Amino acid sequence: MEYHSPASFDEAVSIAKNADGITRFLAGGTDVLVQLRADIVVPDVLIDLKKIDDTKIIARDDDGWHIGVAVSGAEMSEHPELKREWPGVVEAMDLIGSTQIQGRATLVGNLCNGSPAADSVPAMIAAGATVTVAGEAGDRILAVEDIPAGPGKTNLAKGELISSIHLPSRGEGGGDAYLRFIPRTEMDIAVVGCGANLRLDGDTVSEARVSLGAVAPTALLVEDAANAIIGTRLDDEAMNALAVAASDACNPIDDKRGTIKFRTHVAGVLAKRAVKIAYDRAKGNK
Amino acid sequence: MVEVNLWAGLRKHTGGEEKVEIEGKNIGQLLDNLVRDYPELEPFIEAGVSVAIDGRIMARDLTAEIKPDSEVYLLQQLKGG
Amino acid sequence: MSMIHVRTTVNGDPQEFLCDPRETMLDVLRDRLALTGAKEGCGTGDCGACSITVDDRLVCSCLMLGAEADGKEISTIEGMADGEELHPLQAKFIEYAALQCGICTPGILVATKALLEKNPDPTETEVRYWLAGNLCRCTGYDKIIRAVMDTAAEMREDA
Amino acid sequence: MGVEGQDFEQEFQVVGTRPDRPDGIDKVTGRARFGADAYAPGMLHAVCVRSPHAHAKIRKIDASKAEAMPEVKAVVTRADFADGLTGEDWNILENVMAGEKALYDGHTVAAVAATTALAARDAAKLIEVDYEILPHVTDVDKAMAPDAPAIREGAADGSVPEGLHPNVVRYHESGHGDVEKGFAEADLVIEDSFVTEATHQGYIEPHACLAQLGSDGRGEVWCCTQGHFNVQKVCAALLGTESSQVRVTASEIGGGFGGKTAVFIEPVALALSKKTNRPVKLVMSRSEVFRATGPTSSTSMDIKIGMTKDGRITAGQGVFRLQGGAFPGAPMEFTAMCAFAPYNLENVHQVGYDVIANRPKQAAYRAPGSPMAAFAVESVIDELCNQLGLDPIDVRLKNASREGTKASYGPKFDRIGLVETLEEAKAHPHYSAPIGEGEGRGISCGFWFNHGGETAVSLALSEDGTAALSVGTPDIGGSRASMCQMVAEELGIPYDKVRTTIADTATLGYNEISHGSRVTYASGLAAIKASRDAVDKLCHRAAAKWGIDRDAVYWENGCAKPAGSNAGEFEPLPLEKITSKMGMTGGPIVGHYEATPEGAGVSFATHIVDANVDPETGQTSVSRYTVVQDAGKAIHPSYVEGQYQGGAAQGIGWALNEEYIYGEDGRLQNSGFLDYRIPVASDLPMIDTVIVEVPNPGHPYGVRGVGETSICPPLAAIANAVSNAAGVRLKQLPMSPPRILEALDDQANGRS
Repeated sequence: MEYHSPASFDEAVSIAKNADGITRFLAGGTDVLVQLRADIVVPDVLIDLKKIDDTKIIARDDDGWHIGVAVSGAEMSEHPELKREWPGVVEAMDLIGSTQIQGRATLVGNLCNGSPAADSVPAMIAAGATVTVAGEAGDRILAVEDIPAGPGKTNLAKGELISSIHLPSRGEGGGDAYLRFIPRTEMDIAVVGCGANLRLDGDTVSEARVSLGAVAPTALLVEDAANAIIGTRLDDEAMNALAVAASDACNPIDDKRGTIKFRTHVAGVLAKRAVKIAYDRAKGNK
Repeated sequence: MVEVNLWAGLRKHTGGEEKVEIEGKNIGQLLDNLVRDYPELEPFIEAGVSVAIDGRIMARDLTAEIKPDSEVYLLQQLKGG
Repeated sequence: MSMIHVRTTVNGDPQEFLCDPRETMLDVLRDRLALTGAKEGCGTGDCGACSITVDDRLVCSCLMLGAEADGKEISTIEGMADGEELHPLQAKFIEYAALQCGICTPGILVATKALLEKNPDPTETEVRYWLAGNLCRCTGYDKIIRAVMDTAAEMREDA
Repeated sequence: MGVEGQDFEQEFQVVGTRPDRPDGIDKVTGRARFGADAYAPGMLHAVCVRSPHAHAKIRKIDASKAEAMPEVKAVVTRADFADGLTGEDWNILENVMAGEKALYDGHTVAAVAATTALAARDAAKLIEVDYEILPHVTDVDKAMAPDAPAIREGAADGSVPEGLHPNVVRYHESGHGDVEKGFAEADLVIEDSFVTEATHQGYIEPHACLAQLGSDGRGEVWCCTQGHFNVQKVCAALLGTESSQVRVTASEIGGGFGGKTAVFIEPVALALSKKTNRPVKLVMSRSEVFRATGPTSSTSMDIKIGMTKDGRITAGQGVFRLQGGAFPGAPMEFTAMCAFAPYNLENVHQVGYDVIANRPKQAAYRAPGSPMAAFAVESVIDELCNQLGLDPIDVRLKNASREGTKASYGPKFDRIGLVETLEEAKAHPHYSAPIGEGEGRGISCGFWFNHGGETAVSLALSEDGTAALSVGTPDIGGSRASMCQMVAEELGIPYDKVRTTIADTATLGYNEISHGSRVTYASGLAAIKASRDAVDKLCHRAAAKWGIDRDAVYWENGCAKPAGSNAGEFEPLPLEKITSKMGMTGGPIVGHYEATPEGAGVSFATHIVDANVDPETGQTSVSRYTVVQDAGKAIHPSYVEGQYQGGAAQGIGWALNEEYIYGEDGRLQNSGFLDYRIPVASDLPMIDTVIVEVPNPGHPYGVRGVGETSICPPLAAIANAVSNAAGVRLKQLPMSPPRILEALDDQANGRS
């Protein structure tokens, strides 16, 4: 295995473009090194991105937030403004692994690992997050939901990599939340995950995005679930419609972590609970 | 002679008896005589047995004394974790 | 296979080593630097027995490459006591019988030291969640949590 | 039947206090050396090649590509081990290195040694094994079914009744009275079936060793094991050398719980060393630990119990089917014998089946076989109490075994402390605390035999009046501290004047494995007896100095004293005054004990648990936990509490989340701590403990083993709490969220 630590994204793109065999990018390494160690994916070329300038930065401008590819979960949790504006995204990231994992794991890593159960992905999708993809032809911007292509796969081409993540400005009357179901209190992979992000006009939901993880080959943006609550004050009828829409969107598998029946049912339960938290947060954010 | 209580699974090797009368002043003699009188029990004795004498379970000690009125139970050998 | 030349600092000591790109920081600590206090319990970041700090950030050394240590400040369990003076957590773990077999102990001590430096007054729940990535199979965690809480209280009084 | 020199009323000076453990500083500074912490000059690293198939014939092993690597120094297969072994030696070898067939996913088929660990891993991937895949079975009930593939013909012993599948390899039957008569006397009879999945001991330290063996048959092994004398014996047999030529040193051990009583890698490292004439280090990965080392048995059990309206149990009957991997030895007889042991039953009958399947060979795990039995039996008793409206502790007290009760497994009980644990539990504030919304409370009793076993220790006194105790039982959980306490107590010197060392196999006579909760009992008894032997010698020296008879000298508070005025007027002679001159008064003073103590008293516990269940997701949390257990006499109460808490925590894992999950292909799907979910710190509450002390007549101070009994009640106590919280009886472990939701769903739809 070759190890590279380029000083710029251009250099990283060039190494990746010209690499033979399997290429992996190293930021936090919490998935890449597990796969390397277990002989699941042994890269021929490993490109460490942490020596590139500004990859450790969390910044805000008029467009919203820009989060560098090497920013760890712990650094996000320790950022009070980011946490205030996007508590759901920060919590989702914070749920991944242990304190030790938080010291290394990154949003981009979580996204590019391609796991349908990645905790931060439904939260980012709900938040309307986008990424900048660097490549030979220059940068392009993609929605987070357009990155995963299936378990362990992304839509990035050879020689392409994500160079930054963007969250929109929070704006008034908005709130987000992420919940996952795991059997223990910590350290598990999500059996179901649900991200919710909404905006209120008075007490009524005016905008909403609901996303589910671990219930299909990729994280889902569930428009029917959002439509079930838009224009409502989360009355029982709306909440039940939300749960049904969330469960209906599921296309899960039976595996060691959960059954189809369990995942489908719990997706509805979590959707209601996550939306309720997002709603309460939105009400507090005026 | 000592009355020896076997576990029920051994019955088929003692002609259906669950209690047998065996000579022996200690566990070693008792087990030797048990095999002498009931040769089919040999593999089970060889595999290891514990003997409870008056409620005290002896896992290894063949020298432990047995009195004619002792309560004697044969048990499968104890192991632990 | 070409080796990588790394310069780093471990427990305040300058260290230089060559390593294979596939070697983890844990491999390097144990096999090249003879610091065997960090243990490999899983190799997948699930048990925390290999916990160290890198530039004061708590991480699993099994999920970091040796090559990544270049220019970093590494701290391990071997650097926790100050000469013959044990860190208060170390002393309290002995006093409270907060270890049985002791294999998880180095990782738990490194992790709790990092916690108390960040949060000198944690709640029991905060200690439990902070340590969720440090598996202990012997103690049921009870005496560990008590030792951490009481050390924190004593350190606050002494501060 | 007591032991000599026993005084349960004595006032202890050191025993019962909580001194710092002698190895504390080593363990908190990282300098304690565990299995993988040993390095030797010229050392090679070894990796095992393991079968990816559950059941396959090994047609051919081609190592030529691996051997072509310059870093590779040797490859071994079954041909490199002893021929002609029989009985258990053959079984162990067959498990250590597969012969004609791979019998489970993870079974070792070859091993390679190379100059670096990475090269060894690369080389292992280059070893090509040609397998002919055979049909497999991993489930206990399916393995007994007529259409199951036979895993090993001829493995059954003579106990198995005619007509059973060849996968049934041993059979047990015991009991007394007439259960049918008993059921007829009952006002309510409940009959139900229960299932538990295999769980792993989950010690955090993977198996590791450093070994060397010369062509002269002389070798050395360093390894993490619960029993280095057993490693010596097994390695000698498997390598075809002599026991005394293989010196084994036990490293510090990072947890065992029974799983490190078995031997897996040491013979492999020795075989590679013999071929290369270099030391070989072999360390398992976590995945290898799960795939190839000792899980417990999985079980399938049928229980039938009858009870009168006032709570008297009229009869109990149990059938226990245990799957123990591809080798005989599932502890079904203990399951059967422990099942009803807490209760005084006129009519009881139990049957056990040992069933082989394509899984790793089960290894002992804390009171092997007993926790599952308690789960099944105590669940039915709880259901009887619920349906008859009776208090679960009162019912257990009414039926509890006492001294003189004829045990369910045959003999009469000696002095035991079950009633005391029940009374303490009933009086505990936990039992009377209000139960919250969505919460349930469960209680359960549990029983384990405990064990003595071969024990040899030596106690050398130093000129400066200090004492060095050598024991042959690895210290898994702080036993060095309790050994030092017992020696200090007997010699009458301070605790810190005693040092306890785990001696290697060349230093002491044979010591049985640290298992069966035997260490504080048996090595402790041995330490006491060796101290008394040393005291006798000290008294002889004092008598000689004073010119009086040995019988006129006694030992008190660390001094030899004349026994009354008739013996003469002499100043007490402290230990160090005798030892400082011992070289000139007869030579070194060493106390000894070599014997097989047989008085390990059985032990009982009662646990109380509160659990919450989220009815929408099936998620469970344990909110309060209390352990009440009889320790006989607690030498170091902190470590006794630690055993209670650790057993409870492992039981919580077993009850709620831990399980071996096999795919249709017979491969283990969760061979890591990510998906084999042991409890983490945030999963658990504080675990309250109550130490009951009903002295064991078989130990000078009354000690009973405490390590194992603590895992007997939790499965049942938690199942009872969860069932009471959910309002539906859970009959399968683990009670994972999908299973709880399924049970609720079945109940709602009238299917249960």
